[in-house]
Amino acid sequence: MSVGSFTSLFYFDIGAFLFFTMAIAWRKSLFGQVRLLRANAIALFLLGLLSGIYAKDAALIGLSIVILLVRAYGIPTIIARAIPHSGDQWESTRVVNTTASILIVAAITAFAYILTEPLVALNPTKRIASLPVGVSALLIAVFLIVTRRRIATQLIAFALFDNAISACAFVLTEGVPLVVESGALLDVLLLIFVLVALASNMRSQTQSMDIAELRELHE
Amino acid sequence: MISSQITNPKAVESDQIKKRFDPMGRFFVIMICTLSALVAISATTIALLAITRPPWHGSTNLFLAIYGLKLATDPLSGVFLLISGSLGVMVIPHLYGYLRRNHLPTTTVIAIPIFIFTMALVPLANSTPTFFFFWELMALASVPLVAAHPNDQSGRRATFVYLAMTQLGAMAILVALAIISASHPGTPLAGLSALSSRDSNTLRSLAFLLALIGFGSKAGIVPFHIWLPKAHPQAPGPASALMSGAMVSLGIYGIIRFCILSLGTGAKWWAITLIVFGSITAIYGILQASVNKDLKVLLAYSTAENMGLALIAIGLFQLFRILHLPNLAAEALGAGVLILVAHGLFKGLAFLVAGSIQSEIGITDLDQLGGLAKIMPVSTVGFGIAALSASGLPFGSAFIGEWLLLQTIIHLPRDIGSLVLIGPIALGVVALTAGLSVLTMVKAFGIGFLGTPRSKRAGEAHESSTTMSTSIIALMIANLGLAFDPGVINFVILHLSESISGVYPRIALGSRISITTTSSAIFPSIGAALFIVGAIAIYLIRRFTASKRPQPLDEIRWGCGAKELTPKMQYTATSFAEPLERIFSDILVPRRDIETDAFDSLDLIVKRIDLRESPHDAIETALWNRLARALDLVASQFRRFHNGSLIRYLMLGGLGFAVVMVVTH
Amino acid sequence: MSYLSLILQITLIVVISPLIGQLMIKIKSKAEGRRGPSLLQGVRELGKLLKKGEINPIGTGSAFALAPAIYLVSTLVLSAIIPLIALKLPGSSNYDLFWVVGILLIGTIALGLGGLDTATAFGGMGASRELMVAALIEPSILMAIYALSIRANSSNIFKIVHATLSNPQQIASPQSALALIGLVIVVVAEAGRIPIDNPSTHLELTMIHEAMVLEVNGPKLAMVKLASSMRLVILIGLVVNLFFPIGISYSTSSVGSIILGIVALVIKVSLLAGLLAFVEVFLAKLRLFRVPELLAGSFVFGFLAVTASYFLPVIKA
Amino acid sequence: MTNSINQQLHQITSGISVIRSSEATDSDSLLGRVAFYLNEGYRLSLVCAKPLPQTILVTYCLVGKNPDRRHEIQLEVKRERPELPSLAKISFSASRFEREMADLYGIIPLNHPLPKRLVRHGHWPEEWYPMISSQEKPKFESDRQVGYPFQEVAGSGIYEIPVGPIHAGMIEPGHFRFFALGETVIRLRIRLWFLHKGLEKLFVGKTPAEAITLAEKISGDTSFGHSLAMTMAIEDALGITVPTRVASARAILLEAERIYNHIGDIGALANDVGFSWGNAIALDLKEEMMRLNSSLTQSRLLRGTLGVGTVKISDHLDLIGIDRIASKFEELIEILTNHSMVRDRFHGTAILGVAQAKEMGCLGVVARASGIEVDARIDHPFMTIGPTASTLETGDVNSRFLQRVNEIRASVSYIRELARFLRVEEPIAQVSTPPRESGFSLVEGWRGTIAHRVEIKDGIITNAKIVDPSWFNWPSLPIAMTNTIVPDFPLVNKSFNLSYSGNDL
Repeated sequence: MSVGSFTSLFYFDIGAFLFFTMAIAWRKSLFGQVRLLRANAIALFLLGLLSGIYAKDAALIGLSIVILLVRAYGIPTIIARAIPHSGDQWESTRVVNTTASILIVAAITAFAYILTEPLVALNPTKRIASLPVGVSALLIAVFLIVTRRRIATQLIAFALFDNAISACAFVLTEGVPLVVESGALLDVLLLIFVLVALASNMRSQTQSMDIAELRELHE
Repeated sequence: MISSQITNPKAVESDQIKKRFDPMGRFFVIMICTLSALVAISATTIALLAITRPPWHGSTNLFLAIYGLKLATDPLSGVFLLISGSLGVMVIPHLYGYLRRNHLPTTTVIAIPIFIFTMALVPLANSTPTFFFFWELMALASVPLVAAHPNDQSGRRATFVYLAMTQLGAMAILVALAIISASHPGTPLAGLSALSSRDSNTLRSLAFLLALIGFGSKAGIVPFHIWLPKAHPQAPGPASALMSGAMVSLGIYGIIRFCILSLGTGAKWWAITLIVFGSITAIYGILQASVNKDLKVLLAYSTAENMGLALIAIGLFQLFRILHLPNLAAEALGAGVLILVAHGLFKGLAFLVAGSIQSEIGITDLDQLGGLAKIMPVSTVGFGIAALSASGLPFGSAFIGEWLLLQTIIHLPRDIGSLVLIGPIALGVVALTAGLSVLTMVKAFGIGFLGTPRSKRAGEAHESSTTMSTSIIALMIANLGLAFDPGVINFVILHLSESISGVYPRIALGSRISITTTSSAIFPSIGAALFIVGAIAIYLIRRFTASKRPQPLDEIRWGCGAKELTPKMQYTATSFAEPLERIFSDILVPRRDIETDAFDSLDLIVKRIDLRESPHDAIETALWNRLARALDLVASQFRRFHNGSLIRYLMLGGLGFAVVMVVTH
Repeated sequence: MSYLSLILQITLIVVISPLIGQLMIKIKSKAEGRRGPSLLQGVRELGKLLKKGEINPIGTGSAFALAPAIYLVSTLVLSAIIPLIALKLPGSSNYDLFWVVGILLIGTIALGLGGLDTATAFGGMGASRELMVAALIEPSILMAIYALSIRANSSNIFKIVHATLSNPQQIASPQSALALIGLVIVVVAEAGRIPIDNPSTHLELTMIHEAMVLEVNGPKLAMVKLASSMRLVILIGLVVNLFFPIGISYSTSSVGSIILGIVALVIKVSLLAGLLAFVEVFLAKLRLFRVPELLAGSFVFGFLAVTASYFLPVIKA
Repeated sequence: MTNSINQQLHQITSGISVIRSSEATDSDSLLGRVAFYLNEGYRLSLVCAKPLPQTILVTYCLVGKNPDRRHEIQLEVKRERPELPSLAKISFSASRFEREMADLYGIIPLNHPLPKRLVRHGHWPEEWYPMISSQEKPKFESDRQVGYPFQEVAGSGIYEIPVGPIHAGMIEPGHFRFFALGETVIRLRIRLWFLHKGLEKLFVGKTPAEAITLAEKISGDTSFGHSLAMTMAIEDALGITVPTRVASARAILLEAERIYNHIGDIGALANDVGFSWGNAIALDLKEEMMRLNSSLTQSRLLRGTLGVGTVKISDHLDLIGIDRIASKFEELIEILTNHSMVRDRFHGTAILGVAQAKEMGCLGVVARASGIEVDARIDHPFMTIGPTASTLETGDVNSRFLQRVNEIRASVSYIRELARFLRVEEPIAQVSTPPRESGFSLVEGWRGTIAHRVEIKDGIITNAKIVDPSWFNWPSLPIAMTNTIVPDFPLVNKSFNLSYSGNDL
């Protein structure tokens, strides 16, 4: 694989990664969000795979396959369980409305460029140039955690946050040490289990997780 | 002399009758107009000389005992003198017609020539005291223009707000000037440039901010814009035209002269501050314009929008100077100047038409106008051209300036780091502004001039007098001239840019406008020619096929089977604004109140519904009213020290001025 | 020869646009399991309208009378100033993309003013909605132009297409992809297709474009209908040539290359139009106040395209 | 005057009985009597008038559920000065019946808060009342334009959108006047009754068989519902009890009508949000259902099947066909409910609150979508088994859509249950109680509860009153539209899908 085509593919893939992240901020259907999370994780997997093939690093390829299994299959499947299958599967209420969310996401991206400028300037390689994309995915995930009310979306945002960290790692280095990565994975899994338990607990206590839903009506 | 804010129709009616029978003396009006014309013509002449000839300066000790009166010309002052002078010349016939038809307080009428005179002197001032003297004089001369309806509550309030903002601005300018001249006593303004960079940065930054506030309040920069929508509906049409087209631009002159040239290159954040304020002003101004339904208020907000755009251009100019990109800087300055020149022409035209409507109908509320196209054809075409220009569309005079601004933005160099983000952000602002101004102008033109009259008085109106139409036609020609051949002011851009940046901009202005290094070009005449060819083709086809069709019929409009459509069934200006109010509700914070008188508790059998929609300025409500209340609280402690008289305020201002002068000397 | 190709280009657009419009209807019908009208139905309808006598609604003025003509002329002008079949047309060095957008808006405005001039609720309502969409599209469309012009260092539309053609690898970049998505949304909105507007509805209260022209009849309606379908074809043609200018004629000197340009354009436009129609089947119309969400989305795509163009290094293969 | 209340038990079908009672009262105690029954949980389902030589006899039909109770209050007003006290204070629906009677019979409701004309056309002569005058038809001046006095919304910036009576779509005449501010509807006013057919008068003088056929034309899409209601009213008057087999066949056909209309509505809802694919599927299904109807009754619209005490139905009920339709229908619903754009248009649009719906006396799908349990199949049954009851709470377009979905599902399983009664062999219909002067019936048509009341003398109908559920539901549409946006109106209107023809008799 030539440098040019590797970089081009790498950019595309990380662009797709960012696209799916942003689309989660847009989408209202919770199952749709989970699907986007899967797509996001697949983009992450491809990021690792590409780097692995380019660097001819078998460990990296192996790591990306682990990512595919855990992040694209495992975690989304668990999160999907937290969504009430019979009740409301839509995220109608948001602290920030959709249009504003979209524009804020754009602002976050711009901010990520400013934030990472000194880092990129330190080592201006072509791959590092896409660091802002990873950082903006990170910030978007934080934004989602802060502004979303549904537990499921918060879980998704959390998983997204984790994916973004990995993406940044792929951009910055040739891949993270396997141990660190697996440790992080376990952490996240643990947390998600806790949150799922919390969510189902909450659901049983209060029938509706989204009481303020009626406010949307006069829009 | 009727303001749109008067709600009692009977009062309006009797006022109308009184106005018709109580015109001002012919001799007096002729005298005033001649005087104004003389001032305007000489201002224009001096402007042309100032731009093309080498700088001139002179001084006299006649007026100000301490420093003497110092005057000078350079291309920058020439540009602004040209804007006010040429607009003044074109406005005079309308002024004559307006004064012949409407009764105004004598002070207001006398203030007009003085106002034009002082506007001409401000850019000519060559020392800080001289400048401040003329600036204050201009501010004071403009107050009686706003106070044209002293008996009306909203008129008094407008005058008060205008006076307050003017004096607030003047105070800020005073301190800024004091700081500037303290470090360089006696230096002429034209020579101040780049001298100040050795001064302390904190002090310079303070001076920059104060000057920005002071001049920004004159230019209607948000949040200091609140006087614009209040003062303009009060002032007579021609005076509004001058205030909006020329005086407001002098605020930008002040920013260029002091914030950029006198204070030296400055820090990057200065430039960013200018761009941010410009962006906020442009978007907030056009948003308010798009939701307001009074024609003059709408135009006033649109003035703020245009000043915001000009400020963006000036901010880019400053930024490029700091980044040592003289060519781009020259382009940005050229864009800013073109925006200001075009704004003077189209806003002057729009306000003159609004003045004609004010004079002939007495209402400027769009929801009570309509159908003027059939009864006021000249004014309608005039407003159409003004609206086309204000929308920033091809074939309008503002397009060139906005296009140059966009070109400046998209040719940002790649190697300036995160600053490059200014490009997409500024472009987004300019684009949103352009889009909304299209909507605003279509609303103003479509609701106000097309369709059928929404009120009896609008239906009974006539075209304004020939003299008034003369001004409108002159400005129409000027606008079209600038739109199709901006080459007429090419020399302005060239001289200005050479005198400020020392380089010629790469803009080639002519009937073909291009940026020489980038192969971006537009050619309005070719576009117009294509339109004409297309129109002829369609006309010919229609003529050719007409014989094959049945004769055209006149039929009533589609009313879904109902026989008549009433004027209430046409769209209103408030309605046009409503979707935007919804979309931008976070910024505009709309207020609506529905009162229902129902027979039962569930509103099933309703006897009466009343809706009250109150457009308001969210910034005014949130910021200034709160500030005013807080001040009021403080002021109540000191109430016995002053009685609110104008003279005492001015005396205080003068005292402060004298103190600062003595201290800094 | 270059004037001939200009005339060819305009004629081509006039001729194919009713067919393309009908093709979209046909594809939609087929996808829904209906047979759909013949491809020539659009032409027949235009012919029928042209034969009809005009009805002048009482109370309307010259704005109403002129609006359809200005709309059509602006569209004809559009078809003369963008590179559809050839890279060199008379005056092509003056055709800036911002200018093109302005011409597009002039047509919209003319129709909006015509709607307001009818002094009916529908005319005004349609005008208000159309202009609201137009005003909110403006940032997206200019941002997409910005992204494209960085590539060519010029906003001249012919130069942009030329730059793409001479360096096709640039297309395969995230910034191009983002700009493309943004522009496609813009095209859908500008042409009044689902999910923004439903061109096939007859419910006067939900219409945008059709409400504006409710009073327009006879030959004038033919003008509006023709111009609307031309605008769709022009916009689609513009997008395909900005991103996939394959087949466009480099010069206007050879007849063969012009014919190739024509064939390529027809194929490309039919494909994209067909794709749009097919996707439409699975979409519903957005609630009016959700439209800004979509347009904000397209703005963000343009914004990201611009930032990506600045920050991602240029890749040269 | 003292009220003497007669009470009796009556059988509709073998095994199903109702308690009916009646009383006569005077204008002083009318308000009190009606208020008493309303407090008892009855609702006003029908008010009719009958001109007699000296007086006009006004009958208020109140119905209660659990058990099925029907009570009639009768009041005589003088021919020369017809007046009665308005019940507007206690019943919104009464206020509208009063306006109708004022227009058609000239009975003046005293103290009515809104005594505007309702049914009356602007060009009818002043003193001419179509239901009363025995004189010749007056000459109508077709050119006389009398605008309907809509209550305007005051305030600057409001504009009016006049829509109808001629619409772009092929629907019946109705004028909608929107008082709007931009896209927001401040108030909607509806003017219906553009085509007064004089239908109630047409029934007079008909034989029962003719009346049943005529009733099919009351509202084309409710052919079976209305003719069943007419049949049952006649049977009620004649004291006829029908066997369970006939009743179950009737119930099946009623559900068949419900299914094809609801499917059509669901498709139309999809179409109104621009989702034409959904509509295409629904139209396909509707066609299939109508063919099934045709195989059952020789009529796609289920016409010509009913007679007094009988019903004509094919022996073979195609349950497999119904199952096929049901499974295809589930696929359609899967598509529609998972489509985020469709969901966005439906969800939260035009909410009809429970309190308002209740006060207006809403019926059928509209009422049940707003959480009101009202269903004649359960409250006033004519079949021993009823369908599963279901209501939703929100009252928006989405719940009216889902309510239709749920009802189709319930109908399908109800038909399966009913099918076994078809094979029950029983004697033919018989006269079980002595014939009376009047008959009254309540039938849950697909829109809601249809009420018919007939009077029969010597085998000839002497008076008829028809109340389509749309009569009660029309006023709720403007209430739901308040503060909704203008472009959502077609969708909202379709979610109510009220009958013009059934309303404008």
